[in-house]
Amino acid sequence: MSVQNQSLGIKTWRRAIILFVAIYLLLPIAAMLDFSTKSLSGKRGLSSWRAIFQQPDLIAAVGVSLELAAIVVALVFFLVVPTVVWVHLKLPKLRRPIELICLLPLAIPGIVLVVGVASIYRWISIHVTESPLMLAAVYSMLVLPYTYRSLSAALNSVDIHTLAEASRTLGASTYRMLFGVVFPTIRSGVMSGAVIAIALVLGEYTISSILNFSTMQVEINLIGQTDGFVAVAISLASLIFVFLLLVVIPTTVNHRNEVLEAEHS
Amino acid sequence: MSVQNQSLGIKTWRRAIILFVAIYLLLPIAAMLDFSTKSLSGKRGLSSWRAIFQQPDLIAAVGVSLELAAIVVALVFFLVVPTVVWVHLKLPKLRRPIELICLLPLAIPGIVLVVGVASIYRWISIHVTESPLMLAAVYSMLVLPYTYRSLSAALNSVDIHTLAEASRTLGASTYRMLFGVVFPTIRSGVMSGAVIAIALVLGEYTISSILNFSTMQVEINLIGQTDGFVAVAISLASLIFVFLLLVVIPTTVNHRNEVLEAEHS
Amino acid sequence: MSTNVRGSSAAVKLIGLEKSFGSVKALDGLTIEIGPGELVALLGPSGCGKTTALRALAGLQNLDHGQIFVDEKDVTFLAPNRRNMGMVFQAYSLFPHMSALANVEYGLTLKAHKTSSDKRSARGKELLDLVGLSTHAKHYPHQLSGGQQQRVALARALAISPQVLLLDEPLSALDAKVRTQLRDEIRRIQLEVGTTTLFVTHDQEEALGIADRVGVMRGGILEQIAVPAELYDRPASAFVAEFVGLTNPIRGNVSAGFIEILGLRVPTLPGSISSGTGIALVRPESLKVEATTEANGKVFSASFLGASCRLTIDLSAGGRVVAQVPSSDAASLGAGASVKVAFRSTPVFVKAEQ
Amino acid sequence: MSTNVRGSSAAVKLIGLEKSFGSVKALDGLTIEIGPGELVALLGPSGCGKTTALRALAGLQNLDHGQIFVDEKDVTFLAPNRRNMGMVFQAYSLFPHMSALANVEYGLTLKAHKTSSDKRSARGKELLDLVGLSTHAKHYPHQLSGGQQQRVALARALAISPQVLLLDEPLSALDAKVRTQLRDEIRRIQLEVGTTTLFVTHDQEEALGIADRVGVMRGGILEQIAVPAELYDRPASAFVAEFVGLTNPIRGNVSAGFIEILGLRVPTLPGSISSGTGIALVRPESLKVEATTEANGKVFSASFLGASCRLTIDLSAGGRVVAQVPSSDAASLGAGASVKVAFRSTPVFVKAEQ
Repeated sequence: MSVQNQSLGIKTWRRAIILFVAIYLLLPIAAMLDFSTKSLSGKRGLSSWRAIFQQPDLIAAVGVSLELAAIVVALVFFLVVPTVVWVHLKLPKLRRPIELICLLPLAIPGIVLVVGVASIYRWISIHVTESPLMLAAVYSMLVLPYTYRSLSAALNSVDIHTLAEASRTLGASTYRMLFGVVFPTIRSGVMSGAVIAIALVLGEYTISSILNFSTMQVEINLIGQTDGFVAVAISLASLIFVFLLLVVIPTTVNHRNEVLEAEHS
Repeated sequence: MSVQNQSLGIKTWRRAIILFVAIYLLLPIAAMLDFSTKSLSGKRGLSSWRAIFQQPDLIAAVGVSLELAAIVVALVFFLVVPTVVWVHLKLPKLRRPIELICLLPLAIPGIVLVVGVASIYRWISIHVTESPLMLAAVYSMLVLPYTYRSLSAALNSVDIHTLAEASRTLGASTYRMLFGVVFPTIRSGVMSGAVIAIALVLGEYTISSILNFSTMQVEINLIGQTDGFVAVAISLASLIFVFLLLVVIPTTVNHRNEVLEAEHS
Repeated sequence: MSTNVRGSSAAVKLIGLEKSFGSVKALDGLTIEIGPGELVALLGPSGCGKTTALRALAGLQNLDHGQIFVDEKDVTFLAPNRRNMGMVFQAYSLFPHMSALANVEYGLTLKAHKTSSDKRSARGKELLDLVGLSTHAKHYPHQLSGGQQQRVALARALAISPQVLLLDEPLSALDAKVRTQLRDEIRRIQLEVGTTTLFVTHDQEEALGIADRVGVMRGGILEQIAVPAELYDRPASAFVAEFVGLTNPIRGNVSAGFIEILGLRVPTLPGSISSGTGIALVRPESLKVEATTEANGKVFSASFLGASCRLTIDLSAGGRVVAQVPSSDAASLGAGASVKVAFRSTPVFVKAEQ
Repeated sequence: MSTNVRGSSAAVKLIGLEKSFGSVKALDGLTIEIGPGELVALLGPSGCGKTTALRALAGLQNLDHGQIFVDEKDVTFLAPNRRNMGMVFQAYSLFPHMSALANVEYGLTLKAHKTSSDKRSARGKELLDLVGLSTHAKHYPHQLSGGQQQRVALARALAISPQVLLLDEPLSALDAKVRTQLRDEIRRIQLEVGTTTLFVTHDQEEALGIADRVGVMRGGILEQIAVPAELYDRPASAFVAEFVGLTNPIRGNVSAGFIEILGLRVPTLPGSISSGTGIALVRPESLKVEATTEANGKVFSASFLGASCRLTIDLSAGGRVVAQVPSSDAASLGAGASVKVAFRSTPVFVKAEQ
């Protein structure tokens, strides 16, 4: 309860926590690194890492996963963002229902969704298209809760309604209001929504596996069943990739924004 | 922007949205119900539903899943709740680091986690224990972000620090403060955290499948590969179960609280 | 002050405004005229329709009936971005991704008020100067205090040289001390710039302190509109008397335009009841308090207000009244003192007993 | 009032309190004595240490040095649940899962104040009655307004018959009108119950209006502690003069305990500078304003405050002053009027020029 106790204990605790996080995060990664540089013969080397690039199926699968991620992000930008903004601005009474819809996919286990409606998807893939577009549609539904949350958080952290009205009274057309005030204000939310969407798409396994799409995670698991060393190397590589995506990109984007704003002022 | 436009358009929109939600939710469920009451011979009947209870493997798997859910909920109650409360009350400066740790599992795709550290788990399962306890440990890590969020939301929606101090100045011991004021205040958050944990454990497929645990979802998928009709029936049953869990239990609990509180006053 | 900050002064007429939300009448035939350069405050409890009226004038609120004229031009159906009105909101209306200066210049970058880059920059700096924030031009909203943000919002609203300035409870989110300072500042700037202004508030002290005229609203209509002193001294209804300033309810017999209270015959204001027993609504400063042996009351507590002192007095006849006396007279009137309470014979409003 | 609500009145001594947070000294040797039944307000800007002092008295804050006595008993190292002090927090301190009555009774269910169920219920109702909420006993906190919640919090704090009542900015989260009402109510209840009270606030109006004595804090020390009128009329430092009430800074020559301002020789207060050019800190109500042809200023704006009127006057010699005059004298002093500003010759505090 007392601040003195806090200030006495806090340094010790902070160090303990940082140590714990470091072990929690780095131990498995170190183990993975160690494992992936071994081979069956017991010799150390980068052969497993080199083998990544000798897997044509994997390269193709990474391509599919990136394609999927791009499509999902595009859907987020062109469908989710305008819808959420429009609901916040014009139909505030619909915010609760829309929020519920967007959070539904969280409540339904992926496997139930897939097994239950797999027949419909199979029908589509046979009669309409076999392209990843179909999987992208499923994914865009699955990422909805996360993208919605980050957009909604960005919209709630400012009084978007008042900002919109302020720009209207100052003479802005609807177009200038949206592109000059609303979108720039929630840019960070849009970015983090997109980043989460990419991370989720690149990490998803269950649905693509059951629907027989050869995505990155499906390939990693396949390879893992034949060559554990290469599979661990790939896992580590994708972990690093996702880490870069989650940490480096947002930082860079924020930095760029600040530079832009500094120039503007 | 104008309230008049809103009130004019809102009813139409509300109806459209409700209709859309109904179709979105009910169409696949209706399709599943339709499909599960058919059989290969084309005749309608509850044979697929009856078959659920004739699958000894499935019954066992449901038992395993429920056992897992119980262990995970116990871990949430006895480890996560006290930790989060204690950090909120005593070490507010550690809230950000703890929050980051609790959200980490969100950032790491399950498959990466499993493939990467599978060797450790396999070693444990061979040399230490093969019981679901091990899987429960992994799950409790995976549900951490969700349980943490709902607890944290409950703690943030009240000024828990002031409530604690108020009860102290009124003469409460630490024990009375925790059990008389703090825990009752965040009860709804603890409950929803537990419910989410159960839903996630019952719905999880990837990790249990790869680690060769025979949980409910793994069995459903297995059965789905041999008998689609039964699999869909089971999916529907588990969907209904999860729905009951997410909607009915919280409502009942809240109702009971109100009755208790009314009696108290 | 330099004359180049002076804006235009338009006359505003709101005629018979009506607006319902569901079954609630927010505006029920509101008519107000505001003269060129005048500052009118609309005062009332929440839900009285004052904000709806302001938003209707801004074009942010459609009406069911009624007309709005600015300098004889009917703007009732004009879009908000074509009305040339500057508006200051309750709080947090600055664009968070723009610096203070960029916020102020924003209106001038738009078609409606398109200005060359040089002039725009000069105008922006001039207005930041006017609100005393020329050193904060490059700060972002999150780097400014609440009071500073509202100053920038005021500068932004004035930058487009609006015909009418609209202030929607601009002080309600601020601290007591900042609120008083900024209120005086807003009045200073409004007088210097000369823009016709509508100020909406639920705080009677704020309304009386800033406005040329104050309109008291209730249930979508105007109960009374008058200069502050008249509203305070000659309220037209019990609602106005009780909403504006403090009153002591004192019971007495009413007849022929007078009421008998505290042993005096006091004239009643128009609108009061004309006979029977009534409740006179007496201002604390209308009561005279003397320390004397012929006491009719005893001081329960004394509250120091600076220039004056507020005494809570238990009357021997029963009941409690609050009197406000100059601090210089209050030295002998501490808690427990026996006092005689009398009345300065100013007209009072008398309402019926419930 | 019924005597059964009267609680105990303890004398409180805080002696040489010291407390640092990192390199910041929150308390730097604070010493205050509070008499039995007295209400002392601690006033100061945020960060002055006033809240730290209150929390130290409550036992919620450990100290680096210093001692705390309640009725001659050293409580410095007593846990907060053994101090028998009732505390009202800034806001939202009611237990959300309990009704108003259950909140009030809470302290009496605990070991420290264990009371039989019947007595507890009677005491709870008595205290809800005292704060005027007997009809809201079964309401939950979320069903109560901010002002009602703070009343319940007050009842809860008083239920345990505390030796000392601690009020930590209990009004700061409330609306202006509710704030004034509840302030008067708190004072009324405190006088009736007679509990020794420490009230912490950053609002000088609140402190002056409620307290027997007001202590002004700055940087962890007490600048001055005095009854409200003395603090206001005879500030011991420029900080106190400027923090408590409004002042006009007027430049003049100082010599031999006098300063020349507005053509008058005015006595200076102890602590003022004794020679050279200084800035007199003049209260608005110490200025006399007359409409006359021998004018030395012109009214820029007039702000109606009810009983009085605040005039902003541009002096012909340059500069702007604010004067406060009774509303009855202000009719002829509207904006634009030529006026003569003079000074009631009360002593002023004079600070050095920067």
